Amino acid sequence: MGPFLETLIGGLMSGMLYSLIALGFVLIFKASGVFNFAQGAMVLFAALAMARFAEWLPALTGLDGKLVVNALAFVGALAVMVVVAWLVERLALSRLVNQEGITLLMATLGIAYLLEGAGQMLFGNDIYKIDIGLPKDPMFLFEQTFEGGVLVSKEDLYAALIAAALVAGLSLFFQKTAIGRALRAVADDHQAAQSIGIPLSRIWVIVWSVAGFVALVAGMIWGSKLGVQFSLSLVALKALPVVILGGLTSVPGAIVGGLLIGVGEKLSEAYLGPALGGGIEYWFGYVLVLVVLLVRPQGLFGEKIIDRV
Amino acid sequence: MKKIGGVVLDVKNISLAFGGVKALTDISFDVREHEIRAIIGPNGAGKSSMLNCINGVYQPQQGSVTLRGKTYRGMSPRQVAEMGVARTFQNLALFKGMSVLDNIMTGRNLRMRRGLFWQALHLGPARREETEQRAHAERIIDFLEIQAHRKTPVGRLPYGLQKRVDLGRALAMEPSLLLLDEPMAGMNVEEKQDMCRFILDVNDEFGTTIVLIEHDMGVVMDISDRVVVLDYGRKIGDGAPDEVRSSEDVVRAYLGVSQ
Amino acid sequence: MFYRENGQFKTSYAADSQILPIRQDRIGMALLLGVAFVVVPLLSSEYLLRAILIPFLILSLAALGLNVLVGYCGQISLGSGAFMAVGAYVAYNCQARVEGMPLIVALLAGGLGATVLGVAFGLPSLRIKGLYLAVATLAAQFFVDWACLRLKWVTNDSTSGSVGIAHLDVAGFSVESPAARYLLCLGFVVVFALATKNLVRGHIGRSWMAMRDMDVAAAVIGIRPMQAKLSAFAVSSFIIGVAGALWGFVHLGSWEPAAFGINRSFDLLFMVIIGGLGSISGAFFGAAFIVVLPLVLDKLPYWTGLPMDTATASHLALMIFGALIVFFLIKEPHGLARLWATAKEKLRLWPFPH
Amino acid sequence: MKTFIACAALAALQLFSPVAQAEAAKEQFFPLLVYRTGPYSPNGTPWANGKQDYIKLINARDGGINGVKLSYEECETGYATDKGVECYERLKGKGASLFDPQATGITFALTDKVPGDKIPLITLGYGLSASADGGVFAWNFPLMGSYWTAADVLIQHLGKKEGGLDKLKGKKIALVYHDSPFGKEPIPLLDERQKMHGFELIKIPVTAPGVEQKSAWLQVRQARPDYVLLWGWGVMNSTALKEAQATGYPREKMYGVWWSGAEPDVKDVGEGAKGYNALNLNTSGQSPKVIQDILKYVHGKGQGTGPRDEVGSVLYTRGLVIQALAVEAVRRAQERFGKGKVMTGEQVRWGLENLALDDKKLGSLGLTGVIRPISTSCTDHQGSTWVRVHTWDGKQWAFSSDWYQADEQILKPMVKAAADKYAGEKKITRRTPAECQS
Repeated sequence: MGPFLETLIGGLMSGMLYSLIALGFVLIFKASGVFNFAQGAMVLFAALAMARFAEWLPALTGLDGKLVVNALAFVGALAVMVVVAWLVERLALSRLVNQEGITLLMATLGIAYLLEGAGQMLFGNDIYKIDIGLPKDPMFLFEQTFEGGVLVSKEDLYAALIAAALVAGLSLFFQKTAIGRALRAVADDHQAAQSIGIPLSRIWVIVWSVAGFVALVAGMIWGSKLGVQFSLSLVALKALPVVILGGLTSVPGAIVGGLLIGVGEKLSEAYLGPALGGGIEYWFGYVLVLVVLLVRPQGLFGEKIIDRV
Repeated sequence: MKKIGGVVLDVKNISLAFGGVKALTDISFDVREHEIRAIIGPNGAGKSSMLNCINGVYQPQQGSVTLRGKTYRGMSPRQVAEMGVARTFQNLALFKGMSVLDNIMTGRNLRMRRGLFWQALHLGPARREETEQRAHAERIIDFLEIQAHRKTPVGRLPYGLQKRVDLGRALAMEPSLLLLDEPMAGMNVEEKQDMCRFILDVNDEFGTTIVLIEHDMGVVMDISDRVVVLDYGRKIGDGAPDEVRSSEDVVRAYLGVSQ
Repeated sequence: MFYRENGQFKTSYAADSQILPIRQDRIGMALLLGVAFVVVPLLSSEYLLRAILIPFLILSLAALGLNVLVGYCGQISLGSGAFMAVGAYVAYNCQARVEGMPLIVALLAGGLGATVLGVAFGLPSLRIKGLYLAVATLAAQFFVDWACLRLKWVTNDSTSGSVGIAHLDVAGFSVESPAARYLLCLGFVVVFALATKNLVRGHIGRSWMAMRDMDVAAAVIGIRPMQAKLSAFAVSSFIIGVAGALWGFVHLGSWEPAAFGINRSFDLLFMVIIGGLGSISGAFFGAAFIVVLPLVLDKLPYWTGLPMDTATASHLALMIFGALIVFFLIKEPHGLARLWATAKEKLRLWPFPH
Repeated sequence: MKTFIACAALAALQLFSPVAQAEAAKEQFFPLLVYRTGPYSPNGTPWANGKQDYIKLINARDGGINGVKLSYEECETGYATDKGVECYERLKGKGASLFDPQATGITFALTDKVPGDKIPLITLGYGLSASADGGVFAWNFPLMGSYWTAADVLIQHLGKKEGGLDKLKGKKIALVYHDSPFGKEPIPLLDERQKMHGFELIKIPVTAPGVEQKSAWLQVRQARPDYVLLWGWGVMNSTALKEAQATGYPREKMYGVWWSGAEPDVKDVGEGAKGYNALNLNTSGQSPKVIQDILKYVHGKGQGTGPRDEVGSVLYTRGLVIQALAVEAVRRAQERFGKGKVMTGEQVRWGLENLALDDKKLGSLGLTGVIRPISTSCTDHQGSTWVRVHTWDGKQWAFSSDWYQADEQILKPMVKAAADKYAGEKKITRRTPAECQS
């Protein structure tokens, strides 16, 4: 029982992070119909920016105090991501309107390479540290109930809480605020959006900035867990099945999908893994998605597709 | 004057719904050999859905379709096609990436049987088959007077011609029953006249039975033998053009609106 | 001026439907093949053959296969790397376990192996469409990566999980020398390119394109979605599988699953899209672009003359690579093949455009 | 568009013309396959810098080898096999006389190519364990140690801690390994040792590059092994340490291979990695003479490849040692084939097969204490493995054991068997002593 709970909780917590990254995908897809493979590169880029700013700031300004420095570094990195968003819209998206989905997807892969190269060139390609003071040591619950107790990594717990808060915040933002509704309007119908007098280009810049923000938070969390270096860009691959499982266009889908896959892969690894020789969480998410899609081709929360002729 | 034969297609109590939305409610009508049967009605009356039920694209929840004595519900489009039903589409459903010739050749696919192997070699049987079917496709191209555009990708053709190719693709199947979904939508007068001519020719040269959805009342009244009127997925009129024209409901529901 | 079709009239449908209707094109193709088969092996350096031409040929073959699926049948696949891997490992097992298995047979067997997997992962395409399918195909990618590492019999119980092959020979002739390896690949490429061309201009090809352009209409005409899609998956993965086998046998000689990772899949998709969806020549243009460009970019420090350390150079290369991809997708979404076609159109009228 | 094509064409010319300036100018050319980018760059970079700095040192301090200047060119592989092959083909054409692929995958691919090209491969401390057998692997040189010797030494060390190998009976040892040929290599030897000593070996694979290890470490926590052997590279190592901390596994009980015990692996874990142990083939720190010379002759003149404080770090020194051995092989070859000449691949191989670095020689190279004496032969391409365990105290690495040596009794037969299997598959016939002299 103890081990099971541990795995379950561990899964939920990593799942929350998947949801966070998945959210980035969903936002962009809803608003611009682009399936953004660059999300992972954005995570790397943002994390690198923040880590390095946090390193440079004290050196340049003589500031100290972890909170201040981190806060400033965060803001700085956010600014960078907004610029990135603007450039992406200016240089790529605006020139690719109403291209095939696959073309757009490939374009974002190109953007991904661009960001990975630029990121490492500007900020270096060593391992860097983001220290937002997440506690590293675990805590143990129900030690009297189970022997050894149920281990919960405090770091993951806080990380999951941050992620959850952000996810909740963004969902609210999209449901309640005017700009949020506007963004949804674009998602549903571009003409409609323009008719309410919102220039598409600005919408896209905003959405990509929001995605950049999500990437930054994700990067910050993963960065403080793993250290900031190239491999961060690979976490996007973990989020892909989440997006699809939830159904490309659904924010709740991203959340539920994330948790499902997080828990699923950890449990499968722990209980099926040994039998199959281990390492199965590498593909579990994708195979799960494949199976679900066979039953619901539009994912769990996606809109049903009807062919009209 | 051509002679109308017995019933070929008999549609009984068809009901179709998407989720909660009712597209068709309890529709019944029949089509006779050689006749031109028009289906009219305002937008969203369920005309296209009706055709989709006939050729197996949609599966109606209730009712049945009887084609030449064979009753079916939930047959695959392929099976219907094999029974000699062809169809054109309201909002052009041509294969944009392909040339006019290829589009029409797809209409012959049902008749082409050579497998991957021979195809890959493109020798002997495969080659022979290709040329035979090509000859047939060419006849249709001549009939529709689009020889000049054989090799052009359909995407580049003017709208009117695309409609013709759409018809050509259907004719290539040598259908005994041809479903036309607004073949003249968005055409200018000359184009419409051409299209009418083709439809009539098909009808009496090849003896093809035709079911036709059309908005232009003038055309409908001129060329169709009998008319079904749909409104909000229900049948509100059925009969010869003049009867229909004079029917209260129809006038209220449809003609009144449009004229 | 010299590129004209005046006076070349087609008197039979057969003549009209041949692959290269214009005489000048036929001559050009003949010359090209002549150079490829005779001049190149004689003149080019070992580096050119081993490090550029052989990878180029093999990857064009793979791209050709992927183009059947993506370009002609409109089914996006991100799992090509997996199909290459299966091809390579099946071929390897045939060679390692069956005494005296001829090389060509082993390679083709690799293709068949990939076909089986391809059809299996093609089945979902009957229900799943577009991006959903694309991500679903990643399941193949990751699962195969894993299986090749994990299942001992796949690697014939090699302790490290890496496999290699003994020296190659075809019907007694050794294909060890770069030139021989090159010719082997070239042979495969030419044969498959021709076969594919024949398929796509026949009714099977038309059924693929019909599915791609308007699947409902295709069904109404009587094309079986299942048959069309699965045949596309089968043909595509067969070719990709053979390419994978060649990659392992002829190019690497010894490999581990990482050689067929997800980046390989992405690269192939790039080749197909930048080269031109739904065109045979596109596969070659695309492969050339993706294979040669990075090598060219590696040379940046030299011919910019700027002193640049390796890291900066390769980061810059990566950036330019990405930028160029975006650039091409913007400038010519239909790919280099279309660029080439339009160039020919112009040439056809030159110098009298009216 | 046009301009792009123009550039491409221009570059193509550059590209397709095989350059051979190396031989032309009387220089010994060293190709350097490196990865300064990608997931493994934090570890690849100091390694590459060490190699380059040593070449610069030899030129600056000694004016080359008996007057033969050393030249080099780097090629970025990004740890990818196909890129590595391309680099090999490219640099081969420039008169390369030996390669250090710096990656297990690339080593496998090149192992098939080098016999044809007659260029030796140095794979110091990595590559194919079986390739220590020079009779079959005529061109591979896993100098100083392979993964088998590493695993062997680790078990010896654990035995010592327990007070005798027999005490390992009934103990649980978990192997957390990089799921690739690199990570799988040690398994056969560990299985062997397991049979001998009756401990329980738990194998836990981690998918490359190793950023996802939560479930791996939950398994560790549930299995509660007495020791964890860490067989990682790059980001996998630091992640493993962090997950160990997050799941409360004591770092003192973790032992890494010599590729899992460098600064980049523990740097950003800091205190969290305190007590973690790993093998090390060489010293770290700036005290050795050779390091001092580099600081003086290379960094002192602003010629340094990397940052000054990186000099002498574990992987930097490893790179330096590899390059030093390469240089010595050339020097040895010159003694036979003519001083002051540029050596070919075959001649360098002879040098590698006749290395005899005793304490005196090492002293003259300033390598005293950095490595133990090493001598190779035509049949033994490895020389004996001398290795120590060092421990991270939260700030730096410090040696925590005496020198170990791998147990030949166990290794010899395994190497022989594996080599013969390989020879069988590849249809290779063992070299006769006669061939050794050529």
